[in-house]
Amino acid sequence: MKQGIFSVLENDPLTDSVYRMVLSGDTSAITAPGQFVNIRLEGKYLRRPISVCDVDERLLTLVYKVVGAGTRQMSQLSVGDELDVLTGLGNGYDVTVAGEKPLLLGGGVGVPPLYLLAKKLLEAGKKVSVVLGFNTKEEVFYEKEFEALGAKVTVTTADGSYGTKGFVTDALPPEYSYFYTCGPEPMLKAVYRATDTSGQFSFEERMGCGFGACMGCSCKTITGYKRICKDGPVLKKEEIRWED
Amino acid sequence: MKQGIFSVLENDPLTDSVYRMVLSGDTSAITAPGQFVNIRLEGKYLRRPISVCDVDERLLTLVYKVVGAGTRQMSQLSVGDELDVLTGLGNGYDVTVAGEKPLLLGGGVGVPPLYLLAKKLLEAGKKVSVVLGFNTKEEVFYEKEFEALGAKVTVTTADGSYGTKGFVTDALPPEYSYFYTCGPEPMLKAVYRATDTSGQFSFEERMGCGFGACMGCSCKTITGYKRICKDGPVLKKEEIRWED
Amino acid sequence: MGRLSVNLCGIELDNPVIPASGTFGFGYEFAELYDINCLGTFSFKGTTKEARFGNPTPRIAECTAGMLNAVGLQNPGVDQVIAQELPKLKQCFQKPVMANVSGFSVSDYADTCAQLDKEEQIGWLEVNVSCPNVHGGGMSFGTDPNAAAEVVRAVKAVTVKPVIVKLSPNVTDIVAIAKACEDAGADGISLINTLLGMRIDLKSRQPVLANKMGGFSGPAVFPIALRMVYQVANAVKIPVVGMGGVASAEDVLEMMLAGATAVEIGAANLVDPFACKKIIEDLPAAMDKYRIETLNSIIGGVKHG
Amino acid sequence: MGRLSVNLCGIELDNPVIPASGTFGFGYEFAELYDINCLGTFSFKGTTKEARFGNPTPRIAECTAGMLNAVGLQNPGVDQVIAQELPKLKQCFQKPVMANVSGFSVSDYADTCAQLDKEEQIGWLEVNVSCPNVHGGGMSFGTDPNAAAEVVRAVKAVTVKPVIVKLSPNVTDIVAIAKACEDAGADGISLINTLLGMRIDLKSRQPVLANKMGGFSGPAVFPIALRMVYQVANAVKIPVVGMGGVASAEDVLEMMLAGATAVEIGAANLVDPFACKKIIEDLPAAMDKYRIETLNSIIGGVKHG
Repeated sequence: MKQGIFSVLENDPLTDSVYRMVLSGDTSAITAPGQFVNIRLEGKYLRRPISVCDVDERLLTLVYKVVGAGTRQMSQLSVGDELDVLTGLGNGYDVTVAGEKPLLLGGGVGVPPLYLLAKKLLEAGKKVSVVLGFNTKEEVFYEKEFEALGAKVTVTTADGSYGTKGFVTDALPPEYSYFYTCGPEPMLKAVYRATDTSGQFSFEERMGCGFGACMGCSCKTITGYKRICKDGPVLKKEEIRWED
Repeated sequence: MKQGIFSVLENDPLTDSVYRMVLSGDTSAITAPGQFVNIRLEGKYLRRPISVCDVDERLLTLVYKVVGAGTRQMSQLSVGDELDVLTGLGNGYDVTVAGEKPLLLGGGVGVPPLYLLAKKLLEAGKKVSVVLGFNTKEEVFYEKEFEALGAKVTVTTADGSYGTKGFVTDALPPEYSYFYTCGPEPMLKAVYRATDTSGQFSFEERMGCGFGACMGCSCKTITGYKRICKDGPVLKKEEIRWED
Repeated sequence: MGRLSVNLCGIELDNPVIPASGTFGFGYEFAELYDINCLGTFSFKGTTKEARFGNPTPRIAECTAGMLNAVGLQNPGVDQVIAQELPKLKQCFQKPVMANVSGFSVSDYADTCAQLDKEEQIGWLEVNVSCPNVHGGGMSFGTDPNAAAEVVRAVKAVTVKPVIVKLSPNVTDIVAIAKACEDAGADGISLINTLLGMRIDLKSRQPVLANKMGGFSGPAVFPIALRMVYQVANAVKIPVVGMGGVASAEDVLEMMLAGATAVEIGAANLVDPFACKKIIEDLPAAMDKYRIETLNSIIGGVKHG
Repeated sequence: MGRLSVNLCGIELDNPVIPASGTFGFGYEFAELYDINCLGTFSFKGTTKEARFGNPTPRIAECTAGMLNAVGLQNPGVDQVIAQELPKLKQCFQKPVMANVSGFSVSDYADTCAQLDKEEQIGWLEVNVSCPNVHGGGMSFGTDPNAAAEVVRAVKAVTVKPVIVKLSPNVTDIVAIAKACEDAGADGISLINTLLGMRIDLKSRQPVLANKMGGFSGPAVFPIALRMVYQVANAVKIPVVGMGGVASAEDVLEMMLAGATAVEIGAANLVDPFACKKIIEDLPAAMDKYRIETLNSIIGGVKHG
């Protein structure tokens, strides 16, 4: 983990409520796809955790959805504004167990962290399939970006207005070596039931600190209590214990 | 009273700790010298009351001293920044009773409201004498500005490093028709004792609202309880009751 | 009944927004700024049997997201309020107003309330047993269920208008006090009054307030206020008026979900004199956003997991 | 004795800055970021006799200038703390640490404290009779002077190290509780624990916290905390550890003027992991600004008008 000041290079809408922000600063603490950053916003007490969509030596890309006052405030930031950001939070996805044909399943605002993951897997020579699920055509984002990486991309919409009608679980490829997923909890549960390989799930929870100090985001797993922010947000399929 | 958005046109230091800010906005509620404005600052709960130094149809000039976190924040505002300001607060000085040779006595940060007062009295054809008191040479400001208006200006410094050594009461002219004063309370008390005409005193007090609603800044006078923010800040010599 | 209207102890309010006592004077300062008849009602400056100057100054201290006040019930006394303030108020406010009353003895409360009860402009009597800024009275009645109940019984015996008891948050068990007031005949409960707080000036090393301690209000106290409104509303059958740090239409909605029939707004008036007007204007859009048809329908509507 | 040093119950601290229990884990997360030996000490995660998961999530809610938490004393239990956490802590922290203990019965408190008292790494026992987030224990001991005193007596009977009792602000008369603890043999008082608060989510119309209510902390509570520290420090002879919303070196000075011998810092660690380090570094300049020679000299130094 590092604390750093980042400046906003871009901050533009991808859909009605989803924005893409590019920040410049010290990204050296970010070591794995699926990690997140925690952003301090003027006038807000708690930081806002946002998953890393992409990163290089200098630039950090975040794709976030406006869901409340904090993310609305983020969406109003201008180029040149500075942000206090904690980087390198969370365990992230383990890419070493992907096998040859990993499957990535993202729903809505769970799509962004899969981008850096797809990139890393493709760099490692894997054959990557991605299924991106949205409610409706207007909400679709990042289909082209995944394709440009070289992944095989399927889009599903719940209302059938674009791509395959249904949920991500309605578009599973016949064969995959392993899976990675991120999205709302009902989707994660559906993926848990619909998949027949092992895989990794990224979870969301209201956090206090984001770095393991406050126990605000604990959950129970097969292997004991875990802090979503520090021991997660990625849990392996085998350790998940669903609370009804 | 009006609430308006003002933008910063200038904000520059006059001394180590005294700044001059020129704001542009709707100044129509400001009707008398000695009134004040109440400024909302980002992250501060209560507004900051600042006396009006000068005003015209469009521009408002404030001269303020950095004494705490709020005024420090004001001093860091940049040209183009916008402020939420309540204008036209307080009774202000009554210029109709000045006689022909009014005397203006200002101490330190009590100097600014006398500027607009001097201007109004000179416009009305009065012969205006001004005594400005400071601790030391480095703290002196606005001597030239009062002279440029056409007032007869005497400066005193407590340590004698500039002008007359001593306090404003050590430099009273032999003759004056009436007086107006603003400054720290010990100075006001000294002026009260040293003067032999009637006069008007501008008082300072910690305020809640600044417009008479909260009774936060009440004082006792010969003529009953007064709210410094609404019935003051200017009180006539005859109504003052000093709390020891 | 309009979309925003609620019924407070038998009197319909056009909307639930009520400027709180001590932040709205007797209404004139605000009537110069906007037509205050847009308000549900307002609670006028705390009135006592005799005139009071209150505490020495400084009476105000800045805090993070709030302020301390130690005004100490400055008011012209009930006779003057009736003779001078109510006729003046009639010129700018035509709705029933809420009379806020404090006292230093049970008979003080009863006498003052009996006088105000006869005034036709007055709709409700808000009995303040919770002022933290006066000694030997005020809050001491509001920290003990028996003392609070005694005040309520004495006031109810000499009045016909609805009596709303304003409670202090500076207690271990606010529910016990609210219930004691209900049992004693109170028609409503309003809460919270200010929390007792303090600041020290680092330069002078003295308390900022001449009175040392004062009442803390502002957005900082909202979560504490909301919790107490929720607890009390779930324990009594009489209407609850919620207050404490409310500064937006969303805050009003949250207070009403917690159980408030109406909502008082205090400190916000002091930093933005148009606060109540703006909140009333913002309510319909906020209701649309959260799919609320009528305010009346959401009172106490918080879902229990 | 250094310029920043103070003596807390017979143990000298290099400075009065103490991360508060529940915001600093067992120190490792922060030891990855900076050398935590710069701290006066820290109070480790509240420990109970048995392991606890705590409350369901969400456990955290955002507020203006603060937050609610309803963690509910998640901890591995005292045996694990001694077997696993203390040896790990030894690697990164060489000063005496403050052990924070909670319980659900008087004997719980005594048993857990007796075990921890034997560990040489531990300098003080901070007995938490004020957790608002657990039922049938915690805060119920801290809202009644007799119950609090009973816990203190039981702990003192089985321990030799200084016992500091952490008090709840959710009471009518915190002075009475502090005095009862002093009379029962407590060596120090720490206050305030969190204020009970609540938030409701307007979209779901449910409490934000799964536990409905939670403990409110952050800069919003500072004036309330300062007032209580002042009241308690003026009523007891034992040292007082002040906490509640402290977020800067100036806040530390204000707490010490009010009567605090040392100052705990809680929520600030969660929003800025370097908060305590920065505050320690900022103290000398803040002392210069306010002409403070040594921190020890200003404890309780507020002037009385």
